[in-house]
Amino acid sequence: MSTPYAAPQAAPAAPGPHGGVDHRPARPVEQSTHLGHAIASEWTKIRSVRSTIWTLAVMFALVVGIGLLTALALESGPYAELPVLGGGLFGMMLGQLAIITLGVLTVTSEYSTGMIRTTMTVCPKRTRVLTAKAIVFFALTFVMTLAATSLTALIHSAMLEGKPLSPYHDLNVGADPSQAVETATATSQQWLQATVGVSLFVALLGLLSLAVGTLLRSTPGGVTTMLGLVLLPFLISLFLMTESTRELGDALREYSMLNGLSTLYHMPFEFTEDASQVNGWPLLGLLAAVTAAALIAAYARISTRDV
Amino acid sequence: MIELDRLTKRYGTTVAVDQLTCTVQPGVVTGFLGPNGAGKSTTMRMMLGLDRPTAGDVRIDGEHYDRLRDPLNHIGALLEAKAVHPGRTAYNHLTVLAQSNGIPQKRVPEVLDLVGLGSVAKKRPKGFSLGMGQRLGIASALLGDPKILMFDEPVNGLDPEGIHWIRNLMKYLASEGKTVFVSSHLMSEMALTAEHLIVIGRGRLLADTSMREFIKENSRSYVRLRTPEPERMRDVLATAGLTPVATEDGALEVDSVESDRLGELAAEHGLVLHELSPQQASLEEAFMQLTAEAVQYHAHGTGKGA
Amino acid sequence: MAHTTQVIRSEWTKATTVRATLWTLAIAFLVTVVFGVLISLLLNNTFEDLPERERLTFDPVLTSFAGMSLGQLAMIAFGILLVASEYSTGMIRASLAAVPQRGLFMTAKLLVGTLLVLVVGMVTSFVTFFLGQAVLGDLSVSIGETNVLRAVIGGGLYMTLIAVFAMGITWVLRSALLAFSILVPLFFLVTPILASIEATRDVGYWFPDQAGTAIMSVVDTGERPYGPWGGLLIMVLWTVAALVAGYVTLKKRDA
Amino acid sequence: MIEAFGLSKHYGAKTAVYNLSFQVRPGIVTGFLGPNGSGKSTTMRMILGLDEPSSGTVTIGGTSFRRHPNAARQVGALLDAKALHGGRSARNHLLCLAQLSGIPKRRVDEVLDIVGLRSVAGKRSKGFSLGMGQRLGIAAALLGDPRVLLFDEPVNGLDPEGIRWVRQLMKRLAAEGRTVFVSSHLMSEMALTAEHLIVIGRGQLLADQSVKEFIAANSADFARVRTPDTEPQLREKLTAALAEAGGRVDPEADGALRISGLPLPRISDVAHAADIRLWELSPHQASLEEAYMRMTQGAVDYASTAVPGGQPAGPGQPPHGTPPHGMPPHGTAPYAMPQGAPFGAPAAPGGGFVPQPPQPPQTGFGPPPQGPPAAAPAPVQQPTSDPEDAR
Repeated sequence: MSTPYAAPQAAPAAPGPHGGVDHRPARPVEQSTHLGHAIASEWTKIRSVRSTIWTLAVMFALVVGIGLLTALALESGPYAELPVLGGGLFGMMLGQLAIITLGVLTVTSEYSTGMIRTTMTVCPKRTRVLTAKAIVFFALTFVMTLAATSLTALIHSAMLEGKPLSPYHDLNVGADPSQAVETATATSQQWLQATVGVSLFVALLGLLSLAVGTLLRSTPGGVTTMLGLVLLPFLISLFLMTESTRELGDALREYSMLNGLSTLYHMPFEFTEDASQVNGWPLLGLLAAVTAAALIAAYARISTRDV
Repeated sequence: MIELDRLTKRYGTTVAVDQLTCTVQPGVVTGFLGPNGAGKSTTMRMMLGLDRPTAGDVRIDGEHYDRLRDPLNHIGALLEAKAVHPGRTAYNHLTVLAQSNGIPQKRVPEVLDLVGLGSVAKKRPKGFSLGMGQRLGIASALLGDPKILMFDEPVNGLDPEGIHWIRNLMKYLASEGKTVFVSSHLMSEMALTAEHLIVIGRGRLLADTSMREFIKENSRSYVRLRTPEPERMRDVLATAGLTPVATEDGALEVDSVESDRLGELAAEHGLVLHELSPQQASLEEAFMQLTAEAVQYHAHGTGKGA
Repeated sequence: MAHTTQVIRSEWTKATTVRATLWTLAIAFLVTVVFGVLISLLLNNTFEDLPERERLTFDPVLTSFAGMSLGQLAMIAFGILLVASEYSTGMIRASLAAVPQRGLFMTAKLLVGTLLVLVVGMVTSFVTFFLGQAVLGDLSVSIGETNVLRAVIGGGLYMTLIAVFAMGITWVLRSALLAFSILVPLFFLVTPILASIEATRDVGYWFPDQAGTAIMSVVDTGERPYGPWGGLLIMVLWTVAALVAGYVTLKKRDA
Repeated sequence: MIEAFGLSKHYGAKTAVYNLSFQVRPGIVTGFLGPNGSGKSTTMRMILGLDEPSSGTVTIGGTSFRRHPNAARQVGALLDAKALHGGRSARNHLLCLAQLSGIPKRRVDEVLDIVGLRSVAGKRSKGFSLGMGQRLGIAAALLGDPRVLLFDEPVNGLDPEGIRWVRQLMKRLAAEGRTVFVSSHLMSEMALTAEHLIVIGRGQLLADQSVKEFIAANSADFARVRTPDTEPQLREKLTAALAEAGGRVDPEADGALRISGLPLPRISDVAHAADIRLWELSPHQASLEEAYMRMTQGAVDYASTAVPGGQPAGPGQPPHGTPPHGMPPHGTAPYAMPQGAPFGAPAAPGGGFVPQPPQPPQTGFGPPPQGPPAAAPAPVQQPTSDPEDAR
């Protein structure tokens, strides 16, 4: 070609330590891979990026920190204004935003960086990759939120249990705290919902975000959609207070994600007289169903669309 | 003209550019070479006032960059292809830059046509390929019709047609008396484009010389001979005090001699020549020689195991 | 000076040739007006149901501005995008190569950005006021009444300042994602919560958005330690501080 | 072995790739060339199962990519250097890919060594230069020790040392019996690396042949001859003698002659017979670039305006002086070769390369520069530039 004289460099470089085919390092040949490989891979992916660690740390700090502040504020009052473990809600309202962001980012960062092409060329079984992502993400966020909610619940129960119930909760009791007959306690059902229930709820919300991220492939798009999904029904319901629209407003409020979370803390938006009837599990089930539907759509999307 | 005077940049304890002193002259294409991590980009960024020198000075036509009023009329630079808002059309992108430097609006369609983007002027660069982005970058460098042009890896992403075009463009700009400063890793490209070379390694100046000199000094040059009577040729050469080396394909290679003299020798002795070609090493080879120990990320000589 | 006008003109083109920025302004306008009208409508219909205390302190002007709490998010988005897009796209290098005087560059961008949000903010404020009052019917006030004009102009200023504050913060953070994830929760969740919880109210009142809101109310509830102009001044101070920090970052750091 | 059969891809109404059939064989480096927008990337993506072909099939070792039980052990690919998360360290990036295909962890350090990134393995790739990113991408491609390798613009961003390394790496991989498929815009690199070429333009196959054949079919060789400077009349004499012998003689700027249509020994004989001494007689092969440019002219999407005073983009400008020796010679062929363009039809508006007559200078909005700086523009068409003729 054009540089015929480039003789010196035309000679191949000195053969390296491993010269040819035969010197390939002997190692067990694995014919095919399975989900376990993909899970290991996704675990490496998620833990090797600082933003994951930061986001989870922020979530943890928000939940526990705000939980502690709430407990301090509540402790100073004469009565137990909220269910004993209910104060965890405020931290988790913010904390869930971190999980949503993380859920969206887990998928969309692959698209925005181009990593997805590398991943898909290494493992063309796209559904397997998505499954592994979902499993790893769900497990990680569940464990992290469970740690945060449990710690918060312990703090609250230690600081607030035994406070007299507010007289407003029981009209028979006078204004004098000392006359209150009932003190605040947390039932085992309340414990279960405020820890495991809330953690499942938030981890599912994260999983939903992951599915939405897969569908939209855009970080701002995914986060905005999820924020809208979480906040808008409740906000809109506030504007539907007129007679004609009140029913719709109530339904929106009742089924809003914020109410789902709130109910698990035994503080549903619709005040009920009988606290024992408050049950967060149905709304959690609803979220699980929505998440499952979104995941199915995500599977369909990822396996048919060009990367 | 770009003058660097003991230009230095440190990031913490690492010295990216170390006391670099040199001048880029107008009228020729000056190539700027160095291995990865040699400090080329940092140097170019300091020239444009994007990074601040830790010490030393760089002047554009005698002025500090940030003293230039309308700098695009003095110096145009292509630093990276996609320094563009993906949502702003190519036309508007150039308009923004033109307005900031008081360049007439009609110049915008002119440069767009010049780089071959006229047909996509109203499209948003979101969908541009790397090559198109590069062309847009080149268009913005040419916008102010500056006397000094700086290109960092201009052929990146361009297709062969584009590569050919930018090569001729740079030569033309230099022939118009402009200062053209080009960095590239592609030695074969550089060899076709640049006349003068500035080579740095580990932030220091390694060479500031003409292309010809550079190749001559850093590699072997020889003449290749081919003749039906190689034995007699050897004798003739030996008598003249020259030692030819035979190559596998039957040619003779003679070091450190001009082809002119060999032609005369052959004619004198009535020798028929089937080839008499002066050979020079490639720029790549010369560059390798010079920068051998200034390379940072040394790959292993083998792709084995692979 | 000719040079300055050139740079301003260039920044003007920059701001007006990207759809995202224009959209955020349009959204700020729409959201504020629509929500303001809706809430006014709602209150007009349910006024009789309100508790006595709330009826007595009813502020028709502030009510018509209710949509601003959402609309301001779009204004913040505008401020962030205007600045952060320079960094995320790499355009900052082209810009600084064209205008190496960084102070001038920032000033021009700031002027253009401020002008745009001021105009949109004022228009939004007046439109939402008049539409809101129209809907409020008997409860409405006219622009001529005491403090009302001040509140309406204040609404425009508030929207302007919140966007400029966001610009300043973004010059420091140099990333849209960072700026969004700090400013949006801050103004959408943290300060409203702080200002509505008894224990933290005194702290919450000193945040820029909470302080700035004071200018938009006609009825002084006496809860705050400063008056309407005092509140606006606090917000201006925050904004100036953010801009100074932004300028120092721009000046000091390599692009 | 990669086999494409009748491969097509449409995006809406736009056809990116049309009815493409080819084979990439093991044991040699196969270059994949084409102008921007010719469908190279789309083809690569279809080979790798990232895009689904609209019709046709493409298989690797007889199986379509997405059906491979463990694709990474079969196929390694470098698509673009920065297709990775910037916040992850190089080692972790490779580790997660290794785990995904069940490759032992120590292989990660092996490939890091091979590409020379061991020392920065723990650093986040965000701070990597393009060249380092490229090395990391190559490391990922080598991870599974695959039999088939695809590289898209592998030398992008690499420094000269890295370029040379990649070149040798690819040759070695091919020598080991692997299938190596490389796309690149850098003709000089390709000429040094590839043995076989697949050229596409506007989504269709233009050529599938060895580099040697490709150059031979698409360009002309010539000889460069210099006579003693001291005796100018010898030059005239030689010109006449060679013309008589059937050669085509063009003067070069430094006083040398460019002769096409005669083999070197014949030139030597003619000179000898005419009693002319030669100071230089060098063979010049046309470059791959030149051959490529002639073949693909019709298929270029974003053609630049002619360089002012220079020539329309295309090979064949007279040198501005003595070119450094041994650079790809300035082709004898002008650009607007009708037969060079497989898509003879006039280019679509906004698209295709349209042969352009020399244009008035266009840079600068001041007074137009005085005339072209270099030699007069070459005629747009030269009758003798037919490749067969020149041979």
